[in-house]
Amino acid sequence: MAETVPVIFEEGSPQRRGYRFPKCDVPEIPLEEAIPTEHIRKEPAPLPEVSELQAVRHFVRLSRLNYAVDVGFYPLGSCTMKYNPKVNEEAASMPGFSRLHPYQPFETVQGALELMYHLERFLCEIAGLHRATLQPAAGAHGELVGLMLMRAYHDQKGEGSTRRKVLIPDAAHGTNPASAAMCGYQVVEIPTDRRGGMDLEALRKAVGPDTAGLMLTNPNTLGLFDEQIHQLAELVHDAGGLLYYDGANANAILGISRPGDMGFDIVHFNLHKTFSTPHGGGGPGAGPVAVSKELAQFLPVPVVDKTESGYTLNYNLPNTIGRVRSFYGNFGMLVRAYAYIRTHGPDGLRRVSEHAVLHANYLMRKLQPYFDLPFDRHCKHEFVLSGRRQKRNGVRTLDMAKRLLDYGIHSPTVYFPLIVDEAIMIEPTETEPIEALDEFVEAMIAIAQEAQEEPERVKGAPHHTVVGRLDETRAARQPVLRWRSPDCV
Amino acid sequence: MAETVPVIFEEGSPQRRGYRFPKCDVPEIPLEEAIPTEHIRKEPAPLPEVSELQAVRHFVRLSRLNYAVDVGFYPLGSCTMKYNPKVNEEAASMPGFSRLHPYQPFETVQGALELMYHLERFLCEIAGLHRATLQPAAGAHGELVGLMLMRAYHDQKGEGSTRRKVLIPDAAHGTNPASAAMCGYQVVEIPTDRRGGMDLEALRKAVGPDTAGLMLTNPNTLGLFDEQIHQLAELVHDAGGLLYYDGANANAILGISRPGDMGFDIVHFNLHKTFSTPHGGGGPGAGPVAVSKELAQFLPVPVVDKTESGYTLNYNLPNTIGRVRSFYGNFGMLVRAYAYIRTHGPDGLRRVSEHAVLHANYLMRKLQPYFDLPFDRHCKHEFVLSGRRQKRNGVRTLDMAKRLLDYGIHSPTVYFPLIVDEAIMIEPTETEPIEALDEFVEAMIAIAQEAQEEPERVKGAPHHTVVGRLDETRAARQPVLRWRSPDCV
Amino acid sequence: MLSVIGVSSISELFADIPEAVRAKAPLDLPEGMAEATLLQHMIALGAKNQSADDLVCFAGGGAYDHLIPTALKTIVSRSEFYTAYTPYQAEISQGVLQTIFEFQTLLCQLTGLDVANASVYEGASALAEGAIMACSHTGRSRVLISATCHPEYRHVVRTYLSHQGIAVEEIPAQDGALSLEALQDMIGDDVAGVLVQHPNFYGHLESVHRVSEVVHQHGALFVVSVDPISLGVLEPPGAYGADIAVGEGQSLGNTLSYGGPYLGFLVAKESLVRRIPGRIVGQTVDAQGRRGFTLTLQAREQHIRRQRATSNICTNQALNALCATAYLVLVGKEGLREAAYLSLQKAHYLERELRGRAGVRRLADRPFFKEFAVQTGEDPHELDKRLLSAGFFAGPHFAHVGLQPEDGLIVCATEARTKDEIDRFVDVIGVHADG
Amino acid sequence: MLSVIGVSSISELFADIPEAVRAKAPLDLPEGMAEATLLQHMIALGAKNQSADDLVCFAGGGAYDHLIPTALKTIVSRSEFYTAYTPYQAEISQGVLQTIFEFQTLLCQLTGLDVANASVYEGASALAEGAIMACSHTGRSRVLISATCHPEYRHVVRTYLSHQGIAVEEIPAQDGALSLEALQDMIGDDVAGVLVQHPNFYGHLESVHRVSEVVHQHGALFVVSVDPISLGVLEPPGAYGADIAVGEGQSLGNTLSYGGPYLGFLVAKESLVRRIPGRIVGQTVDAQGRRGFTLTLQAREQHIRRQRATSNICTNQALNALCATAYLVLVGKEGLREAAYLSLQKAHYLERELRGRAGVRRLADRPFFKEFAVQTGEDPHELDKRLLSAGFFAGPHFAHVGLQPEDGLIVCATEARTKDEIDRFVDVIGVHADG
Ligand SMILES: Cc1ncc(COP(=O)(O)O)c(C=O)c1O
Ligand SMILES: Cc1ncc(COP(=O)(O)O)c(C=O)c1O
Repeated sequence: MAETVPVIFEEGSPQRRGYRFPKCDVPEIPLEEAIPTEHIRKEPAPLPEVSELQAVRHFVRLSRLNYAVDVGFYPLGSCTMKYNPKVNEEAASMPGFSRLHPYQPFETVQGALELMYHLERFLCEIAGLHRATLQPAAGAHGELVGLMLMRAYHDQKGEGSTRRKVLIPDAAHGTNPASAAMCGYQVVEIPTDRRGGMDLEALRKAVGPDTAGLMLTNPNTLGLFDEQIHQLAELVHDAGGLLYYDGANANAILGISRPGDMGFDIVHFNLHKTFSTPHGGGGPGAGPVAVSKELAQFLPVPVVDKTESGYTLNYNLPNTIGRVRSFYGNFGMLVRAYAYIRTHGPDGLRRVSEHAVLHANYLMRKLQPYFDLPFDRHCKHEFVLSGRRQKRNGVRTLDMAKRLLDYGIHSPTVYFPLIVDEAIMIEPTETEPIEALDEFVEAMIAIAQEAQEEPERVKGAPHHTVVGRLDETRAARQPVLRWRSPDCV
Repeated sequence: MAETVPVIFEEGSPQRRGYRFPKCDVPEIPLEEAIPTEHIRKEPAPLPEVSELQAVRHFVRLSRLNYAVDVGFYPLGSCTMKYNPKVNEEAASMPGFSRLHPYQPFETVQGALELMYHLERFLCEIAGLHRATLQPAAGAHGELVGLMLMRAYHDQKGEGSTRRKVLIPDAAHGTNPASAAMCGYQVVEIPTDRRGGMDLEALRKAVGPDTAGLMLTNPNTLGLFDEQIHQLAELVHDAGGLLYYDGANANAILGISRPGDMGFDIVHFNLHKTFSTPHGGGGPGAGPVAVSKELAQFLPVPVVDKTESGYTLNYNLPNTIGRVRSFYGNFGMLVRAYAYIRTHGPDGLRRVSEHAVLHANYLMRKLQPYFDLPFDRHCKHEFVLSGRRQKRNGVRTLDMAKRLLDYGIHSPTVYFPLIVDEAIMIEPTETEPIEALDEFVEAMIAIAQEAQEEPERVKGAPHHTVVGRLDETRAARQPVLRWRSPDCV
Repeated sequence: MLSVIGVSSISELFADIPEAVRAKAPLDLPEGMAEATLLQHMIALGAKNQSADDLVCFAGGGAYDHLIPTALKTIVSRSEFYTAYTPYQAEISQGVLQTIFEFQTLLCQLTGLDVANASVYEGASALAEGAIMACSHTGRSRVLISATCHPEYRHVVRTYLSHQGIAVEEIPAQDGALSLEALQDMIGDDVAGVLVQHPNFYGHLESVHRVSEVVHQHGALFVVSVDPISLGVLEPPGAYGADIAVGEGQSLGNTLSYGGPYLGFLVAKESLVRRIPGRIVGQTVDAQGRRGFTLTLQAREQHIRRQRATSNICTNQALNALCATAYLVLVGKEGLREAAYLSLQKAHYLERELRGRAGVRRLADRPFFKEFAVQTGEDPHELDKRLLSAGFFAGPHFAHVGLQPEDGLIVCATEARTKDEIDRFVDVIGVHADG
Repeated sequence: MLSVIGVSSISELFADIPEAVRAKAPLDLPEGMAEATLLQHMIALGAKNQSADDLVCFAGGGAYDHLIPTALKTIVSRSEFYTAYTPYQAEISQGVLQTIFEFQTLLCQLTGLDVANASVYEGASALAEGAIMACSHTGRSRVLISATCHPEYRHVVRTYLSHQGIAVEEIPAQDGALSLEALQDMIGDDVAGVLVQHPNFYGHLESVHRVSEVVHQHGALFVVSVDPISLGVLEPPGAYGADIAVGEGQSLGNTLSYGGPYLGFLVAKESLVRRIPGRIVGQTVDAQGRRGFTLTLQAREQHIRRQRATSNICTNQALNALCATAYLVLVGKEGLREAAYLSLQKAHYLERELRGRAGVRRLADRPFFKEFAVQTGEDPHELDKRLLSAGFFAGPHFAHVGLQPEDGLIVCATEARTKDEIDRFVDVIGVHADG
């Protein structure tokens, strides 16, 4: 029943509409009286003209072509595709939260500010740090803010112009170096050692008076906890640098180990990963950043403060890095994350991480016989296999990823981290039942077998999806980035 | 991506749950203290044990196996599968409507009663009648109520025990005779004449002092307006009988012709057809019944009255037929229908019928060359084709219906009305865009062609659905009406 | 389109409607409204109500304020469930069909009986349908109904059955429960069925085991109307020999919605399967042997059997049944027990706290589940006013449902009530108006 | 599972975390809550706010109370959109991919430009990203921004660009609009881009045609930040030669939500396509030639290009972009014009009614769209109190966003405001506090 759907511009006909505005109830003036003619639009934008039925049907049909957590297992490593509890949606959609204008007087938004105030406290407690900004709209945005804070810190110390380098593991997510660059930093890549941790010797060599700081995920992007974290931290701190924690992998450490206790000075969380806010097909997210006491002075404005007369937004931070967005953050996501933390409490959050790690280790051991496992240690919330073995039969990780779609399961993250050949990065999350894990294992084993016995079947995958494997090269070489009326082409 | 889904009892494992109740905050007493042991359940009901994720995923996946108006064209004759405007859902889900207990004091439900009061007025205006009950839960329920009213009327006249027959056209919907039987009436079938109307002569013969009344749809189940309605009404009324209007086809006559003006004494509407309340996979509906002034005294209790001190439920109808359900009706459906009527207003409602009829005639003329059209007249909101021609190639209407599913379109109603051989009953409704109508026409023409050229392909349909044609005989002969644990079988 | 049809205007399509029956004027209805205006209007109308969000609900009597898991909304509002018709085309309706099959199974599990239908309108008509089944199965036409059944249910049963020439007699109550002696006096071999509600309208448990014995001694069927939540702690009808269990399914995840749409359920012993009204879904296979679901045993139904059908029901309460299905799946085995257990504890706490309070006294001192009847000694309107001004309501008043005594009142506490709410309620209702 | 892993307890899996960095105590957080308790808590917290449902919103300044068609919720809340990740696996993500493709097209249609991305965080960072594009495209590192831009946007641009060593200079305002003379004085061949908001923060129209000429004479790029609703009546950026149009998309079907999540949009001329930050969806085919959509031009992005990417953005605001897409599809060609037209009429009615009222005077007498700046002569707090007690709010106050004069205020009326609301608002704000 799932068939491709026409592009909306191929539907509809003149005068049709999906929504009727109320009639004008004020005396009208001619448009030209209000707006100089040069400013008046000559041709209306050629938007679609469809009825409500057509609009709804269009999107409902499109939705049916899409996979999602509510549809099936989503073992996308590094993305923490956990279940998004529906009660959080209920909370966020209450008019008392969803219908607040950002410029309402403070006395009318005390509940919102209270929520933000407490969420900041919760995140600081989880991070083991002092204060936080809730403004960043996503993880990468948080990274940018964190690095700006780092720079402000060095600037204040008069070392801003000499500390120009940020150290980043070779296994890091692409946003880490990209954020560093956006913040004006040079990136120095630090290799990974044979146990999958950071190469301490290499770090020792790299670190110095030009070091602004080190960005790290721990557990790292291999899903492994870097046991040398204390030594790493010491090295960097001793050299006058700061430690930045990319919290994308925080789902492994809730209530188990706090980044602040590991020695990190700056931490971002991805509320859309660890704290279950839905991913929406690519966003919105939220990437709050928590910092040590020393760095709190640099936080972006405004911060939420509690005063005698209630909660308020404080813009008066003389050393602030400034502003990185309008208003106060992706508030709707904050409501959901707050609800999530209140639902779980300390015990629940710890259980989250315990089960996330349990599930990952279970999958790792189940799949180990069939795929190469570059780092054979207990993993944390995720682990990375290599498709090397299958590559010998000409079957690449991409092929297996596509084949998995035929089994009705979303593929793991592939080709990341870059340091693992033909990487397959698997993160099951704590919310999956064992049935889903086992189904995935079965599919993966079947594919490993197919890779050996019927490699062509795997290489031609997917076979059962609404479209076959798409020509990405063509998409990039002859970009068609918008629909155009056939008359115009 | 659409695959069958395990039955929920095949999923889950002990102790899992999808919802957590708050802890008990009152002092507890042992169960045995409250409830005599013989009443205490020994074994908990073996309900599923799944997480919220599993429950949501289960039903989301199941939903993806289902067709619906929001997915595509639904030309199910007699069912008026029009689009259900989403604003009506918004209205019905407001806590001010959805969170009212039926036994709240009247002063706390004035808005609800006001809505019911006005909806009754609106429906009476549309019907051309005097008062209405909003209680019946569906069309058939309305029929039963209507017939009870008929009986009460004759009883009052002292003719209850002699007027034992209800006249019903042979083309009538099955609920008509079934309702008559449930009301203790004998059913007399009246044949259809060659123009598709009621056979006046036959009616003349059938009508008499034992006639309680006549049940009619107009336009009838052939989608044709019975032009002799005045004569029919006169005949029945002259014989002392009453006329009952089955409003399932009211989508053709809104603001165009009123049943009361046609001579009907009792009318039911299907709010889930004409007034756009969603069908929910088989219900809920609502089947309000409007009646003439003379019959109002017999309406079921309570009715909504407007008094000095506000709106109230009036139980004091000495001649009432009694009660046909608990409480006051499918209130949530009433809210939606009210919203629908308020959205459309008199002009909008008339436009509904005009376009419903326009669409049906368009389809009829487009398809006429390819299928037999037993009654070649302008139809109203629907029309009936016959698959006779295709039957000659061994392709039955059922086969074509199933084949249509392969084209991604729901089948029309088939084999109803019974008086048309291999009937195909098509009702497009006013909410469909011409694109959808044309797509349907193309599919039907293609199937007509297939029926000629590749009959086996049609007879083996559907081919592209999640399951193939199901063995209905087996379902009825070896009924499996509930899931049983494999251990028990 | 007009040219395809061969007419020059839409009105030509209506030319066959005789002038005499054509509407002379536009309908006399308020003008249409844009969506935003409608919403404002509906909000204003809704604001004339005070809902169970504004007031704390201690009302029962067949509609209950139980908790509804939020995830249920996600499930039920799926367009494919919401805007589908009856699953006539099984191959593209497996979603709805399988959920109904699961509904039927869940109801069997709850009641301990064998076969359920896909729902009927609501609890009262379910009871009437049960009675009709008993008559058609036994070929008898006398039905006994306990006077302790919900008065509206009794009224509905009388209305339905009187039109079929079935005599309905009430078994009197004694101390808030059915009188076994009276039952024994009244029953005979001409009785088709005995109808009992358990827990009954007053909240009390009935002697269902004894009733069952007596009924079966006379070859009649035992039709019991049950609160599905109660089956989290109470013996299932199958365990005490009921032949047919019916009831109101609203408590299972359906909003209060001022009395509807709710759903009636009907579950029976295997032997009664072909007497069951309404739709039933069965499991079968396709040509390749794949499992699938379809409407079945349709020879019982009106569209096949017409005047000889088991009932006239066609459209039922499918979406409400889906709510019930989703509810039972979400709360699950342990959750249903908890919902029942917590409701029982809350109600009993309420009852204990009310003991010895001046304002109210119980109608009878009997085991009950989550609601009970009290006498308030106060005019119902006055009491309502007092309760409302404190933010509460309870009910039904006996006066509202035509029962005696005039000052009788049902009070109910589900798991949704908190101790604080109960304590405050007790402080209001537990004192005399003039105290 | 433990046995498969070969450990005897979950804690063994954490044995590699050094003692020193292991949490010593449970997190100091409030205990967990059952769903119903959480909901009560959230309701209580929400009740400490007064929302735009409780008060009538006359506020603007980058977030607007426009009407949202109800059908939008049905669309956006589809689980498959709501709970999907970024569409990395195109073949099972055609739903999300096609909606983004449609979003890109709609934005091109609105702005009259060639290529749009899939969204960035919000309006202010979109402007900063536009400025960065201008720099990388021209190889220059000086940016001019009009002082009439939203002060928060200016602040964000400064913050972003200063870290990249780009000089940001403000073009002063004159009478509530950018000073063309100042622009001419400041611009030079070292300027990468000129950033203008139109209508500007004060609601006024800018001389975009003239600005465009001046900017292009110097080989710089013209980056304009626009209100998408305004494009229902105002010339599209493409028509006056803008190279990049950015803006805040909240108005297109997104709830106010106390400032987020919203969406930034960014549309540019074809020639700039490889400088665009973030995700872009393109159309392509599969082996059978069937049309399909996929993320494309990824060589711009961080996961491929790392520190040399056009931006660090990864997660964007996809669901908000879907809201915008659904909004534009629902209101359509005529509807967008109406939304703009009605907003303009309401705002101008408000402005006319305020004329000559003692309480307020406009900051400058310039053409405006749906909001305008006034001076109230009253302390912002006092004014807020008066407005609130009458059930209104407006804003931002200049004081809140760091602007002069202290008593400056933005007032805004969208199509959601009724005449009655406006009249009542005028009667409150239009009088002196002491009058
Ligand atoms: C390890 C890691 N770091 C950073 C990010 C960037 O986070 P966001 O997508 O929220 O910007 C991701 C997201 O996938 C990630 O996996
Ligand atoms: C002509 C006709 N009459 C009566 C009915 C029965 O209505 P309901 O299903 O609401 O009980 C129907 C329903 O399909 C119908 O089409």
